[in-house]
Amino acid sequence: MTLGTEFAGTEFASEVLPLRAEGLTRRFGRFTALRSVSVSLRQNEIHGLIGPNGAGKTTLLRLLGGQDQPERGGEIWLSGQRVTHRAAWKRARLGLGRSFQRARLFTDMTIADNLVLAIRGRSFARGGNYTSGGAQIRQAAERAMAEVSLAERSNELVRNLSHGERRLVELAMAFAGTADSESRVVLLDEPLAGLGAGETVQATEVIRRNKNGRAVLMIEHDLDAVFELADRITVLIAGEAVVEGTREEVLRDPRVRAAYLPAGGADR
Amino acid sequence: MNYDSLKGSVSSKPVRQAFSSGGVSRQAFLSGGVSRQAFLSGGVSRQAFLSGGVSRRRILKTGAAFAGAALAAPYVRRAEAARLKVGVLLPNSGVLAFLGTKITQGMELAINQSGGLLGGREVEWIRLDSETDPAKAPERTARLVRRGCDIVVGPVHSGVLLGMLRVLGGTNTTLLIPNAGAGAATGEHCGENIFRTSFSNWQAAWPMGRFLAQRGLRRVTTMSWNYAAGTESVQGFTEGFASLGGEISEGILAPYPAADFHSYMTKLAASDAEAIYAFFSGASAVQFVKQYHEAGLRDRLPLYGVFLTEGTLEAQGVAAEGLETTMHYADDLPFEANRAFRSAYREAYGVDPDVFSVQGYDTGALLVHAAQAVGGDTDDKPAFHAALRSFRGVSSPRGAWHFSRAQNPVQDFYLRRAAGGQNRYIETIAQDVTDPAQGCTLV
Amino acid sequence: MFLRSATRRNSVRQAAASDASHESFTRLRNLASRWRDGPAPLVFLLPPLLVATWFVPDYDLQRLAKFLIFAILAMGLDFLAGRGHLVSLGQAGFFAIGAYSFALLAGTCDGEPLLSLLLGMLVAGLIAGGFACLAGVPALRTRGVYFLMVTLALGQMVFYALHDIPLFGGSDGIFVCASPRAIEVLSLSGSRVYYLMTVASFGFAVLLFWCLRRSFFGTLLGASATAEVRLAALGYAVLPIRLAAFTLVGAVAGYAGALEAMRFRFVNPELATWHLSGLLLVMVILGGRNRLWGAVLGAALVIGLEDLLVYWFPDHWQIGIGVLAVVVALFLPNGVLFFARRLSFRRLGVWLVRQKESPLR
Amino acid sequence: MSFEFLLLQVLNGLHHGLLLFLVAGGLSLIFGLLGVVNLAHGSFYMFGAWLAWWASGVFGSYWLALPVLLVLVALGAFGLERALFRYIYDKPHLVHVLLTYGLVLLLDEARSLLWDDDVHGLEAPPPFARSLELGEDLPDYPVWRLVVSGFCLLLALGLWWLSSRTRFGAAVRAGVERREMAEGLGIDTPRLFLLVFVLGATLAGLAGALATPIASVYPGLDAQVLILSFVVVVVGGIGSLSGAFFAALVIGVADTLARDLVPAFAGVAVYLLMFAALVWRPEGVLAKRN
Repeated sequence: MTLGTEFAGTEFASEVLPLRAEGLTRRFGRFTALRSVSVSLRQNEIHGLIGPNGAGKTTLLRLLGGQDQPERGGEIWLSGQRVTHRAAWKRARLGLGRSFQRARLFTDMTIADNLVLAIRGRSFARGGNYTSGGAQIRQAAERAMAEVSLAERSNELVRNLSHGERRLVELAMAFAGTADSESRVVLLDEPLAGLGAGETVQATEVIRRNKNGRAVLMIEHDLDAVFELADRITVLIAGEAVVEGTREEVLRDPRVRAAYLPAGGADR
Repeated sequence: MNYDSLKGSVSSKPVRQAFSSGGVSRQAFLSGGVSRQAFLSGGVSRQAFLSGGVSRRRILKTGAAFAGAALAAPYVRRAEAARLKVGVLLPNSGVLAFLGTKITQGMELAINQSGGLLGGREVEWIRLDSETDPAKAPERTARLVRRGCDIVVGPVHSGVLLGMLRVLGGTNTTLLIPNAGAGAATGEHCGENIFRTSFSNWQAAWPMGRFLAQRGLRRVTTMSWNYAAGTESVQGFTEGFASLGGEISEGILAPYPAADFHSYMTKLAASDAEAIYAFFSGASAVQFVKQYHEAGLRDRLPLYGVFLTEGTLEAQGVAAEGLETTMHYADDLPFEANRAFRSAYREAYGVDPDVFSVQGYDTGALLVHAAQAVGGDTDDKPAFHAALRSFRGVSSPRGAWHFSRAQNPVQDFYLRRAAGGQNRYIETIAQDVTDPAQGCTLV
Repeated sequence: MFLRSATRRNSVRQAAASDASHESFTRLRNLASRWRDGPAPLVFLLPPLLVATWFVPDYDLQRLAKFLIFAILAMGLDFLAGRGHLVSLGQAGFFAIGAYSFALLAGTCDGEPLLSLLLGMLVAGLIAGGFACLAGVPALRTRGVYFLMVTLALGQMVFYALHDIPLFGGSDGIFVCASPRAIEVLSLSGSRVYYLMTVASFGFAVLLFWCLRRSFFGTLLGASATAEVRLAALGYAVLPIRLAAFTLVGAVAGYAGALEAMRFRFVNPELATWHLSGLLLVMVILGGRNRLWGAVLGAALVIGLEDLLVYWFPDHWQIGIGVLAVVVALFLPNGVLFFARRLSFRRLGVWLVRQKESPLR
Repeated sequence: MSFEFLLLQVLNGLHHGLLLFLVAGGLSLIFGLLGVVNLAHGSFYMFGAWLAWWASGVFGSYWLALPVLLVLVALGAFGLERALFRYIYDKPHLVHVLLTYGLVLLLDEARSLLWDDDVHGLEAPPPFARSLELGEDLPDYPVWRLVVSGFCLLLALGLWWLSSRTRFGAAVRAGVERREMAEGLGIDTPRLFLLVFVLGATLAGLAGALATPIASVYPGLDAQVLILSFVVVVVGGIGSLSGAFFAALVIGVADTLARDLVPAFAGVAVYLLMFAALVWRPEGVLAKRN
């Protein structure tokens, strides 16, 4: 257990964590999707969130992103501010970016327009009005498109893109931002799902490159990518955070091996 | 695009059929959309019909004005014809449609009986559906005026009447109202050009009020829909009843349209009045009378009313037996004119006439009389209106009547009892009743 | 979209470079549709409408005024339902609120100075907008078919309020006292001045909705329709965007109501029936959704057809409108403008084949 | 306001509500399962009523006319579904409103061409043509209203049994929850949609036929019942029969009492109730929270 997590609960934590959540519970009727899960992200770190299907990963992300509300007692802090019951758009303005499991993009608009909307949404948070900073935003948009090598098709309607390309646009939107509208905390919901080999490599590179200056929480089933990218990993099994720690600690933990990794599968 | 030429070609085909069938059948007249075809059998000469085509020069002039207009306006401007254009705005759809039909039949019969001409001129009927929609009334009326009608007949519903008055008030287009009883038409919005051949809501209820007071009743409950005609009728009844010491124990106004009256029957059953006065028409009259009968209130709380049994006896059946109402007409009025009218009507249409047929018939007779008096020159409005005012309705099925200064009929009102599908005459309870016409400048 | 300047510079360069492949065809089509979506057609429509003031007889001017009023209403509904997927079945309610507010505010019965009339109409629009805002806050919490039902309830509430409350003159309606004073210098009678006001209002409405569609606000409204959760996750509060649109369109409907109140100087509760709201939807769908000129085309077709049918078949004119609605619903769900835009035989074949999965879902 | 008076008013309200349930129940299923905003549902009620009057005249007895008219309404609904509705299930609600708006106009014209625009009455059928005396200052209560209320209750029970105890019912409820899931489980949805559409329309026609002896037939019959049944469907929760049942009773009583106690605002009150229900609990005030 590294220094950060021991002092997480107390006031004088060494530095304010970009995102911290304590005791998040969510019940749907009699079924408990999450039972008092705590997670905290650190600056310049990628935090993997893995677990079998139905473990509550997406539910956790919806609670952190503001798309859903936790049961009483759960708390969420975003760079030190309590946001447990804040609406999603308020959290976005505090620098929270996210991508969605099922790509939800503005299909009637071009790629460029989607990106500009994403950037402008966060830049508006710092008092910039709709029209100012047009040039700055456009450059940021072009930079983001270049990163996912879609720059030359910026006028293409998103409706005409393939599934893989749409995932890349989602990724670009999560990380895009001008100097004052950087997303400081990014939640990624299976960013690599359904990508071709080349696209997976590209996406992984994008995530790694955008790690600095941000705290990233990534849900992913592709364990190779997770173990390659993630600095810390939390394992969710049946709604509970069973293990949390660095790559090595997680691999050594017997519960993870029993519940998740088939015998012999993990000693790569 | 100008529909003028199109209209010419399309409409002539049905007309030829109607024309070739040796006379204009009732269906052709009622389908009415084809305005140019005369509806009378005798007077249609082939030459007059063909010469009425559209002159080329007129098409070009109007076509130019419309070149850019996005809206295709069916713009029928024809060379002046000897025909007398009469506009008709009655309902063909909705709850009051059957009244429109009866009025049209009565009017047609009257004009047919006098040779089919008005002051020697053939008549060109231009019919539009009022849809019983007051919001469309001004537009439809303006369209009739636009088509060159200087005489307009209609409407049935009082809301539509107010819309018509808005367009025709203060103009020299003559308006003949065959049914709508709103007091305003011969009250604050009366005018030289506005004549009514039916009755005002006040006029029909006032005699019933006096009659019940004379019969010795002291406390009566009133009930009607919560709309202009209803409130005016109740007010007329109250004035008549109170003038002889009667007292209204409760005034119930049902939100319009009410289909189920049974909850009101519960209220009426508990009322301490000696009788009830009700004003409903059409479908609501059927529902109210039937449900009143089923509630067994007929003996406990005698029901009197106006318009409750007009044209609805067949639908009400046994529930309406013995119901006493007042109206300016009874089916078996002992006048010779009434007997002649009823046999002619039954022979022409195969159905018995009702009060709406009578009002249509009188409107037709009024037109024939006035057109004859001015020799067909209805454009000379003062003379035409004077001729209309001089109408004495001597041969009217409802008995002689004439116009008051506010140009609303001054007529006798009869007590009738519903028996065997007819409103049977009992006695004449009020003679030469005149509508007070408050606020009318003519009075 | 709002990013126009960047993409235009971009597209010109690319159009030259890339071959006549699918991209350039799409771009040319986008440019053409952008022209069609812009106010340019006004240049062809306004002059004849203005000239008509002096040549066309009063009755037909009044009918043109009716078309212009319904075009304004339909454009508003198209911005709401076409762009924002907020399908409202109660627009006639705000139309009637505007008409009645104007009727009750109207001053003396003889001719009114233009300014006080204009003020009266704007106030009527504000009142209707106020109601739209008040009702919108709760109503916009619902989505899809529930929103349709909420607006139906709103429209019916306005109808029964106007019908039953004595202040509003019951089912027979009220006479309106206001009408524009004649302008002798242009030899224009009161009713022709009124017609000019309607043409001017129509012109402003076209410009207003053109700007709205191009604005960032318009883009956000469109975005809230296609991916609402995503928009929220990007930092935009969705409810205020929709509320602003609902209020604005309600105010425009109220302003159009004031114009209608002055047409015959008579208002009646029937202005608020759901049949009128239904007819407005027919106009929007018939013309072509999410197109600036779709709604205007729809209004012209429906009103022109209704006028013709009522005149030629007074007994059974409803059949015409009924058949029109059914045919458009089954075969032209994207409206006439969509069909016209794609009218080439090769495309016709493609369209007929692809009719099963229509692009609008 | 004596107690019996209130009791009788509530009874009237329940009668009004039960009749409303027949129309709203079918509409709710069509709305919930087929996802179709069916403005033409009132026309089935109207045709049921007019056919009842016409067939009673032709066959001389109401009891003979009833089965005939139900078959005719069912055939009409079958034809409409096959010809028009099955093409618009996957289209947006805007298209539904447009199609059914046109249908309302066409069906009204068909009624005007088939019969006429007059008002026609119909006597209650022989064994139930009398009224029950309830006491001195209470109106007699027509037996036919009790028969109709009883019949509607029976139908409600039948529908509840059909919905909760039969495979057909399970398929319908599954379809309402998740249409794609239902298709996945091998439910032949086109046939199911057809059956539900015809069932809903026939129920509305039956309601019209039952109401004829009370309200008689006249043009414009469809509009009166249509909007009120939408209120019931929405308050009860779209697609839920039990919701529609309780909502119909509540609204029937509320509408009856409001007309009596506060006439000027009766019309507004019903729609205020609908507005509030939609805003407070969009998926239906009575629906179970999932």
